[in-house]
Amino acid sequence: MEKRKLVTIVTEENIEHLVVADIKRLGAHGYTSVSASGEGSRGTRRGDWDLNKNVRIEVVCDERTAHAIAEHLMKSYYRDYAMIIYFSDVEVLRPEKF
Amino acid sequence: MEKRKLVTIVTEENIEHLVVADIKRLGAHGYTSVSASGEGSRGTRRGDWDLNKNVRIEVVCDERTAHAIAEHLMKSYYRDYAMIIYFSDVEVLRPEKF
Amino acid sequence: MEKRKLVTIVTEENIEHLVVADIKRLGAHGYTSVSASGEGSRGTRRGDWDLNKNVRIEVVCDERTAHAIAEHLMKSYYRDYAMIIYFSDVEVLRPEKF
Amino acid sequence: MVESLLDPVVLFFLAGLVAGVAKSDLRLPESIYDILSIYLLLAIGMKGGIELHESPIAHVIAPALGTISLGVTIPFIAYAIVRRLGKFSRPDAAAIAAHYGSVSAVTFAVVLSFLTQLGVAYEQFVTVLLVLLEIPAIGIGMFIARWRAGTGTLRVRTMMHEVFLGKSMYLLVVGLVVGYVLGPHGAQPVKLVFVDVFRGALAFFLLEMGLVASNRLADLKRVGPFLVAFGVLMPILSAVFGCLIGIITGLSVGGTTVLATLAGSASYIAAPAAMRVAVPQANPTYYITVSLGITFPFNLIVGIPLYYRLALVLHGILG
Amino acid sequence: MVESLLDPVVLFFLAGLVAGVAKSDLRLPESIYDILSIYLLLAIGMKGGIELHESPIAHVIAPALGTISLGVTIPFIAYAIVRRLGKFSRPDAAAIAAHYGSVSAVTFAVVLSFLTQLGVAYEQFVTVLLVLLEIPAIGIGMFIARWRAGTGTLRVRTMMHEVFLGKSMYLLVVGLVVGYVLGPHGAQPVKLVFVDVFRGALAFFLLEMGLVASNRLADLKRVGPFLVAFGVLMPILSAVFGCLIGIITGLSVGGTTVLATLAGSASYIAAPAAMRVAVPQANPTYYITVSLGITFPFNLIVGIPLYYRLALVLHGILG
Amino acid sequence: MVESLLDPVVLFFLAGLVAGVAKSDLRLPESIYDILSIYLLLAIGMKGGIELHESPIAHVIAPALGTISLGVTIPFIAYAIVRRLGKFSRPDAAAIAAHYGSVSAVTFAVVLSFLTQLGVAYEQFVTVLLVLLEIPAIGIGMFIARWRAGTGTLRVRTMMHEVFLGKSMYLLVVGLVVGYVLGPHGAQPVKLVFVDVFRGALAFFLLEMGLVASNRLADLKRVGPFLVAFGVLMPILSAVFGCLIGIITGLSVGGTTVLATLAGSASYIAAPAAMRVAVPQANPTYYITVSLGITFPFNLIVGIPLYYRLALVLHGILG
Ligand SMILES: Nc1ncnc2c1ncn2[C@@H]1O[C@H](COP(=O)(O)O)[C@@H](O)[C@H]1O
Ligand SMILES: Nc1ncnc2c1ncn2[C@@H]1O[C@H](COP(=O)(O)O)[C@@H](O)[C@H]1O
Ligand SMILES: Nc1ncnc2c1ncn2[C@@H]1O[C@H](COP(=O)(O)O)[C@@H](O)[C@H]1O
Ligand code: NA
Ligand code: NA
Ligand code: NA
Repeated sequence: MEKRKLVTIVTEENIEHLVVADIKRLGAHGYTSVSASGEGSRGTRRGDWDLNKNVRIEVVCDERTAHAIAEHLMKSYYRDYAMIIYFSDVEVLRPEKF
Repeated sequence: MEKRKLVTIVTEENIEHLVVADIKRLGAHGYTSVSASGEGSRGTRRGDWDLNKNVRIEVVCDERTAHAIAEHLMKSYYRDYAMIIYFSDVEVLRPEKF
Repeated sequence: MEKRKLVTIVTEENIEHLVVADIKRLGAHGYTSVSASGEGSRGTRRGDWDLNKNVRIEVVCDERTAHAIAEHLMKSYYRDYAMIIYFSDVEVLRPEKF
Repeated sequence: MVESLLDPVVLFFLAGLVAGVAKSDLRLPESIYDILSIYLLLAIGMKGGIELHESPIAHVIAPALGTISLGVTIPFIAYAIVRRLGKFSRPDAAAIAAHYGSVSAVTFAVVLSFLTQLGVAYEQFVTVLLVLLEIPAIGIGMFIARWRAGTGTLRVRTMMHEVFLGKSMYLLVVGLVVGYVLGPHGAQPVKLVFVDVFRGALAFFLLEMGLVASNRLADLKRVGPFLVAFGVLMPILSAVFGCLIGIITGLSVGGTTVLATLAGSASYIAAPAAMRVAVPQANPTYYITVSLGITFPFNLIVGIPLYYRLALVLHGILG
Repeated sequence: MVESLLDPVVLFFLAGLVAGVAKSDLRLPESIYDILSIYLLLAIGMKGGIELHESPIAHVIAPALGTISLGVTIPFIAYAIVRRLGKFSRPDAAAIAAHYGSVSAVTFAVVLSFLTQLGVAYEQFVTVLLVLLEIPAIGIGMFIARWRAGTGTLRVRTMMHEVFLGKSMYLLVVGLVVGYVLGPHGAQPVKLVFVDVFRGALAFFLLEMGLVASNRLADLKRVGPFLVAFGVLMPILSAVFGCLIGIITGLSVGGTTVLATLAGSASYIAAPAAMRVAVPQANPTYYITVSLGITFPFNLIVGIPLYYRLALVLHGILG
Repeated sequence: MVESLLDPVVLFFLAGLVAGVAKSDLRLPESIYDILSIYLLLAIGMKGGIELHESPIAHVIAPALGTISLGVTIPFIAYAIVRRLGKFSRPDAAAIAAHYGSVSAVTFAVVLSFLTQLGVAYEQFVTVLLVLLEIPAIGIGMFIARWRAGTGTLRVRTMMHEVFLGKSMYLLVVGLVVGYVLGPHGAQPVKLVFVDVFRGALAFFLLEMGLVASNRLADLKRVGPFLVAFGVLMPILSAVFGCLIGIITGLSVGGTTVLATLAGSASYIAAPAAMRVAVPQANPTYYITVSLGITFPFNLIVGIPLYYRLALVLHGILG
């Protein structure tokens, strides 16, 4: 089993399409997204209304891509949008896939 | 990048408001929650009906807060509610946030 | 706190019942599942239609069970179904449960 | 019983029940459950409010007081039975008692549909009785739990909050107030959605409830024979009380049938949600299985026609 | 064709198709798809059941046998064409064959709406034919897959389960039985929701299906020219068979049009779900793209009016 | 004001508002919001399209030009007020300006319901005005943001995409086109769902919107007194412009009331979504709180009856 990085992004659903496009452009081979709600420094996002929904996006990729994604998202969205990013270590069975 | 703990809690949706209030009181700066279903020692929770829904709550925080949360939740809910808690290591870019 | 493995599986919702049955048969004591959408080598799965939904399944278990699950799922579904599996390390408070 | 089986609403329930028993992994998406349950509570309240608009308030006083007395009495009786005869723990007994003191709004809707089908009239203020019977029992269940089971973790404010601002109570009351303010004329523009569509939506919902209830049946062996019997006999006992109170407070045969059904029904939305938080030590498998897996189907299929006959007979004797 | 374009149901489908082509990231929430698809299947069944109530059962026998023979024959023909002419793998050919033997309930609903709009009568038991045609083809598809492709992983019991208790079959049958038991009179209280609302809900659903189908169009180049041609010609071939069987078994022009449309339609709910589990080696891009991306829109826009003319002409010659 | 409080639609909104204020954790599932918002936009478009079918196109030209001139002017005025008097940053002022130039389709639906209730006629092409007023303001908001705030990150193509293919614009236009093609006769089969059910569904949606709006009230102190005043006075100012343009371009009292309401309404679906992407530096708390938390309730409860009187009076003086 080989090591990869798992990048988890929680952000506003209305920019999901932008974030996903960025992720793919930066070299990720896939992503998984689920609807979420939550609370952070930008207030409560209960998901009960269009502009109030969060999305939780996960990307399994190599370390280099993980950093590229985080850097780009930070630069592009952190200031203006509700967003958090965190990394963890995962192991995968088909390293060529990620 | 700095290290933090990710606390993941899967429990009954009907106590989500109590658990979230506890989490915030114990010092977490945010949380993310998604609807879930599942199965454990307390039977199948298929999410098809009010009292049958699970919720999966994630908190990124420092180790101390993580332990405080886990201890409190264990003491308050483990005996009577469907609930699991697990911890993992994550890295974050803006440590001051968590 | 004791160490366990967290196995995360993202696959097609229409085989969720098969995968869950396998997981339980192989010794896991529980699982948690959430609806998801995503993109991978098998194209975009937007979740807007029966055969187009993903599910994200999480299992906390011991290392041995984790490997048994991964091996079995790989053998049975990887070729024909959209599926990824990855592992991470987690800590749990009630090791007897997992 | 035969007449109830020809009600579309009951047929759909049976279809769901059979589906669930035949193959437990068929499931409707949770959004259907969510939307229909909210719609039905609002619509039940609204229909009641519109009817209340035309009803002289004075008439409601005696039945209302009678209903409240039912709501206060039944939980204590149920508690005593489950605790003494059934030997269940105090929290379990208290939680079950709250369910049988409270009501099922869907069962209420089905009895109205049943009476309408038979052409039997009932008082226009019955929805008020539904609301009055929902609240006290849950409060009393919490009170018993506190008093007898010493579950001191929950503060009174939180408890009140759970009772009075719980989803189902809130939606019923919103509907009732809006319907009352508008009256039949003012409600005309929304009548199609909140009144005419109602029975079809109820039928659809009961398909889902049949599935949900059938999943509960798997737990029947876990709850044991005492609770199974309780789930059938307690409703009958409560319905007898309901009939008597109905007749004493001057309700018609239709109104008496409704009150008997309310008394005999067990909550499976408001009470479980409140009890889960207020009496965490109580095992939810017990109260959910018995109220949703036994009493709910029993009332729909057997109970309602039975209570109607009971009301007829007792009215003949006492009325 | 012009008449079909003025059917609101078809217009909404086109609107969805255009939206999808113009901008593929517009999407309706999955809850709309889930709720409407369940509602439509129930309502199609129910309408059929209510009509069946009034229909002498004897009349249904010949058409039913004819329909079953279609359901048994078409998959073998489709298999042979895709395998021999198209040179597709055995699992792919078997899976595609199951789709074309089976039916699309929504296409069925659209042909009924089309005939109603034109004022053409059809037999009251056509929904029975829908149910009869849905089942065997999927079973035969599984059988071919097993026999020719040696996909031995799935046990027979699981296969039967997928076929007979799959969501769409189950909902159709529940609706049919409930409608039949109730009949027109008993179904009165739920008629508004299950009958009157139907066409509006169908229109709404087709907006969503247009979006879903348009997303499939992106895969057209992946499936190649053979399957594209197959997606248009196979329905026409099957519809000709359907017409002949309809006339032979004594159906009216309307009923013949319905049977032709059923024969010509390809499943995109039941068959894909069953084939995905039963014949995992088959590439779903092939069968989903061809049935949902090509045949479904073709039938809605061009096929149905065409089959109606065909039925008219053949009835003139043979009837 | 009293008349608006007896509209079921407004009553449900108040019920939601009160629920939200009393207990902010009651929430309806997001699927209700999703489904109803999509349905309402389609139905608003469709009703407009059906009516337009019967309307001589020539009549729409003057009011359409007048409406576009409103759509172009109001954002600049709103920008100047928020920027100069309110001292807000350029991106904030540009984003708020876009909201007040654009429209709220639900407020539009409520004014039509209000006029229908009073029996006041209005021109059949008013939905065209809704569509015309939705687009330019958002474009102009983006333009101001670019020009004054130098937010150069977004490409023009993406901006156009957000404006013209945004969910709400797209659904309105689909409804309008389908309704127009079908006309009253062709739309008959779907009229029940898209026309008759509309007001009930709108009432249900407004319960949800009341809850959502009440959650915005928590942010009132964060936006400060200037924006609170702006949220009440800007709609009145715009409504006066709307009245004048309505009278000048020959609209009836009813049509003038509709145009005044459109001018006075602020977008809370299309504009926030577009501004969030196009002007990320603008603080969404400001524009969402003021448009959804203040202007929306104000218009529903006070504004619409006020604009109607205004239209009556100005028609008396100028008409
Ligand atoms: N400490 C945290 N742990 C987990 N999720 C968080 C945390 N902080 C923020 N979030 C999530 O990230 C979203 C955006 O965060 P923020 O930008 O801080 O408002 C929130 O709505 C939450 O869903
Ligand atoms: N081993 C496990 N792995 C993942 N999720 C689990 C596991 N055990 C329990 N869960 C989740 O936690 C919920 C409560 O667990 P329990 O208290 O064991 O019934 C279940 O409904 C599952 O969603
Ligand atoms: N690199 C990745 N990171 C996160 N999720 C992925 C990744 N690749 C695939 N997935 C998810 O796994 C599903 C199946 O993947 P695949 O078999 O590659 O199509 C996709 O639909 C995604 O939801
Ligand atoms: Na009761
Ligand atoms: Na076919
Ligand atoms: Na405006």
